[in-house]
Amino acid sequence: MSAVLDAGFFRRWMTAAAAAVDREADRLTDLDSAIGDADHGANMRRGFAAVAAALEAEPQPTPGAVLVFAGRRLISTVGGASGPLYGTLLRRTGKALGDAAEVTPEALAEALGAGVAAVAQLGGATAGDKTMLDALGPGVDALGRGGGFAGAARAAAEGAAATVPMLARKGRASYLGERSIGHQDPGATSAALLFEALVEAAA
Amino acid sequence: MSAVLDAGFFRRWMTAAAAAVDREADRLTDLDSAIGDADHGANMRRGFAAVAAALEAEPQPTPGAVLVFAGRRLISTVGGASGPLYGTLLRRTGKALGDAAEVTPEALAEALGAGVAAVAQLGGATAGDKTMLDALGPGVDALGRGGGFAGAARAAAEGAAATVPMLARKGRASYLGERSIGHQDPGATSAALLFEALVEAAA
Amino acid sequence: MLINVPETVVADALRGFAAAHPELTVDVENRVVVRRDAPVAGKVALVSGGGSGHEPLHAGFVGPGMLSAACPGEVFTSPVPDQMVRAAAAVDSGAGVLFVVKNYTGDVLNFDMAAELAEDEGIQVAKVLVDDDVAVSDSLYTAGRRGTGATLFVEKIAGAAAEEGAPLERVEAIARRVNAASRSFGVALSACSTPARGGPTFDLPPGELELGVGIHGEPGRERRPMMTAREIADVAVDAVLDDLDPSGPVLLLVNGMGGTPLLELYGFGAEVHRVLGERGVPVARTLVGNYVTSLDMAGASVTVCRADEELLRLWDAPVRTPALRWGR
Amino acid sequence: MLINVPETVVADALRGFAAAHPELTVDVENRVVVRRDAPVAGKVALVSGGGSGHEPLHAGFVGPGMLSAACPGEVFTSPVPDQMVRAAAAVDSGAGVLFVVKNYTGDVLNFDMAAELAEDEGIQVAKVLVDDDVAVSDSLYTAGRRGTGATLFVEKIAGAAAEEGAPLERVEAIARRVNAASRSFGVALSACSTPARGGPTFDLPPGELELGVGIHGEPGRERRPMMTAREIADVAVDAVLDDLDPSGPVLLLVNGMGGTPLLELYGFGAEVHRVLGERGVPVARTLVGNYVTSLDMAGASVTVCRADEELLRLWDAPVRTPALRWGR
Ligand SMILES: Nc1ncnc2c1ncn2[C@@H]1O[C@H](COP(=O)(O)OP(=O)(O)O)[C@@H](O)[C@H]1O
Ligand SMILES: Nc1ncnc2c1ncn2[C@@H]1O[C@H](COP(=O)(O)OP(=O)(O)O)[C@@H](O)[C@H]1O
Ligand SMILES: [Mg+2]
Ligand SMILES: [Mg+2]
Ligand SMILES: [Mg+2]
Ligand SMILES: [Mg+2]
Repeated sequence: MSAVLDAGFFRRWMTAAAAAVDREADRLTDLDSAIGDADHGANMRRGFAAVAAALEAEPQPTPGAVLVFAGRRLISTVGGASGPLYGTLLRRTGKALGDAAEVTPEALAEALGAGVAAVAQLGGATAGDKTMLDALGPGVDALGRGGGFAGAARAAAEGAAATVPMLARKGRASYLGERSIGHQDPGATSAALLFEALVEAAA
Repeated sequence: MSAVLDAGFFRRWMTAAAAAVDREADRLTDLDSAIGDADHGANMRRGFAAVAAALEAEPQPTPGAVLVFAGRRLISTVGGASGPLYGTLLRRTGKALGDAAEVTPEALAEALGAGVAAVAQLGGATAGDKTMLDALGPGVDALGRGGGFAGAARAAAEGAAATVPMLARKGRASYLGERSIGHQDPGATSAALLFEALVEAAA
Repeated sequence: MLINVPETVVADALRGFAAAHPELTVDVENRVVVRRDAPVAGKVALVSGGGSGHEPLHAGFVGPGMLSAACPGEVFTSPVPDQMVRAAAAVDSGAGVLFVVKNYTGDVLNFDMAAELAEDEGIQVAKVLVDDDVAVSDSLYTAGRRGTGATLFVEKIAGAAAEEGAPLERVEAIARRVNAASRSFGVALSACSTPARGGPTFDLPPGELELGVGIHGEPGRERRPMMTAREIADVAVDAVLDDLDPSGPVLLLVNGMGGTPLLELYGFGAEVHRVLGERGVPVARTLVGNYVTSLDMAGASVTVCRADEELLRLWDAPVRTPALRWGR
Repeated sequence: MLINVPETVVADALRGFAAAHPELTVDVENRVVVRRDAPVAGKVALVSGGGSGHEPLHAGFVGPGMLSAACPGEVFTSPVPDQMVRAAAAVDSGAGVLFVVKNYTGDVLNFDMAAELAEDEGIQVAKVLVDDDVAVSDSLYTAGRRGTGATLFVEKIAGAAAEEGAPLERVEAIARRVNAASRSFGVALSACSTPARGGPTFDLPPGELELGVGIHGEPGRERRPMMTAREIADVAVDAVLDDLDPSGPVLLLVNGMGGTPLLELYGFGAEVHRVLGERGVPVARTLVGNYVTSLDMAGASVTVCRADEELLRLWDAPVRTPALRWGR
């Protein structure tokens, strides 16, 4: 984790994310059918496939550029709640990275913090509302505390699992009231996959 | 079977028929759902219930009048193929009985023969087409041969059972072609119930 | 099922229909739906009817430019002659009445009886039998082809002719011409559930479909493993064209059986257009929707009508009914 | 399902929609459906959109007197901002554009982004959020009430105001007024099946129903043993009236979720009329049909809108769209 991260790393991250959400699409959709509208897997698959294809066609020069570009593609291809939210996460993280050719993991952690804050602001959710934030937050925090990508992935996965007993207060799951309890949030689950993809990209 | 049959007997016949088709309505509908449109039980129940109620309100004076009246009620309340066909069966049988106050079983057999012929003419079906005629025909024949009501009921039931291997050539079941084979015809099944009701009316 | 009890389904629906359509006269008790301005002086009247469960057919097609009256029977059961006679009496202006009858034994027998009775009352009656379903071979070994989607074409086009003031023989001739120029083929992806039965009318596992179904929840001619919309369109259109062989432009109805989402139906419509294009058949007009249904059955049917200029003009003529409405 | 592959369902449907509706401009590639005569000089434009699977909403409501353009997203997934910006640019005459947005997180976020982008391009944009579903409490603990059946009322009535030449602020104000005056409640008798999932979105055994469902195949607030149409109408109407308390006449939408036969829907409509009558609420206009659907879900929703004379006049104004058409 001492290595600096270049644009190639960030492209690998996005490719690994595309592979992960493709692999797990059915599980994400199953989770979304329990407390949502059964499209989260298809949404993530469509969005990250578009990101991976676009980056293949137009490889971006810097880490920041890769994420800003990826974020824009998500916004343009996903729709739903997750499109603008994940799109904003990547765009704002990318913007925070500036135009450096290489960034440190610490800089990424900080930039991701800005990205997550932007997601919270856009969606109006806070920790404990049973959303993607409940995996994004712990993941980024672990990274910021020097836990490395593996530690961040672990924390994000635990965060996702911790959404099971929560009562949803944002997104579609909130319509269910008490009936949202007992199910893991699909967006938190896909967020944890993004951290897993970071580990893969670094491997 | 030496006793003559009066209007009371014919009213009892219709009431027994109403009870029989009510009891067997689900079976008739099941048979009709295999090779038809799943309404024969409801049709027969609705029609004979109306007949029984109408005869209660306006008891007809003669055997012929009871059947003509019942046939008209069937035509006015059943619809579908079975309404005009059963309605015609009873009307023509009743007309053939004339305005006698009492009729013999032999006269009934002959009148029923005229009724069945009218059904065959109206529907254009013949024996072996997998229709109600395949129970009506054998039933009336048995009655005409002096088999009594019980013998007629037996012959009609056997006739209904014999429709199972037949290929339907009339009514909805004909749409199924070869797939109509292996199912008992609902109309033949209800026709057999009418002969059973004769036995009950005589008991 | 969203019902009270099976016995009152048709009466309940008529009450709801009456409340939703104050522009029509609905006799709930006697089960007759009539154009409010009937009888229209000098105009030939069109009366149709059939079992319920095919909505919006027929009551949804009552109004200026289409039917004068409709007689709904019990679910999947032809109405009784009394209804048809009452309807004919209510709409006849003296110019005569055309009965539009789908070719099912029950409908044919009941309308025949009604025609006799109406003629006894001095009403001039003509009849047209609709029998467009190519899945049934029209032979001595069947009750003849079923009447399905073409009913809409016949009622719309003959209705327009009547509205224009055509006399009875001419309205009847046009109705026959439309029927003769129309063919349909239907598929089911699920059975339907009738209120009386309370469950599916036959057992069709997911992953299989029935080819050549009618509109009464009966099984079709053949069961097959699930096919794509593209494959189904190929089969349906080819079955129709085999029997029709149109040279010029056609009217096209891509009809939902009730339970297939409009989203899927439009996608199926795209495939139907593709095949017709590949077969060199120009489509002059297209109607996509749930018009001749089979309760909640999933599936669709394709109806094609060879159209000449007169039929197209009558098709485009104004119509003002609950389910079909354009022009004016 | 009557589809090719789940991935192309929306594009296939748009191809079919384009073939069936030559009177509209359909950009299949970019997923925008536009009134053919847009931009109409001096007229405020209405743009709506949302996930697919609710047909005829929204594309079926494009045309004179209603929407200027619609943007269909993937099934149950809000469209993306690019579509809305493109639609706005296609229909803006300079008089501005009203975005009609159903209150779902995804729709709100995507339309918000689109509004910003469109304003960057010099288009004046106003937005109205539709949130009529009383099954969701509008509290800090939810994403707010869902937008369901009232969308039709808002699009029809605001569309009529725009057609009359009302300026943007006024069209927006009327849209808000209609939304504020509308409440809905829905029930599901079955789940729906999305193409991506290939099967029901949740498990609802026959003999049970879900009260308080939305239009995205999500479970409702409460599961109950099956109820009669009469009982369901009592619950739905009372839930709506509890929150609305209309004094005068109302517009009524008895909306099918897609899989409920029209026969049953009309019967349910009769019961809804009965309850409203019992509660002393006069019904000025009734619409019964599958308008705001949830694929093949069996079930229905009731939407009531308090109507004054202006709203009634705008409701009655001519409309010419694939799914809603009257007047002129
Ligand atoms: N307001 C919000 N803030 C943060 N995340 C949210 C919010 N609303 C929804 N989400 C996330 O989005 C996920 C659903 O995404 P998706 O199914 O793709 O979109 P949709 O809900 O529009 O169908 C939820 O599981 C949740 O994690
Ligand atoms: N042409 C015919 N001649 C004699 N009987 C017929 C004919 N067509 C149908 N049937 C009888 O009618 C029965 C079906 O009656 P029913 O289900 O009540 O009417 P429908 O077929 O109109 O739904 C068949 O089982 C058959 O016995
Ligand atoms: Mg979702
Ligand atoms: Mg039958
Ligand atoms: Mg029948
Ligand atoms: Mg969604």
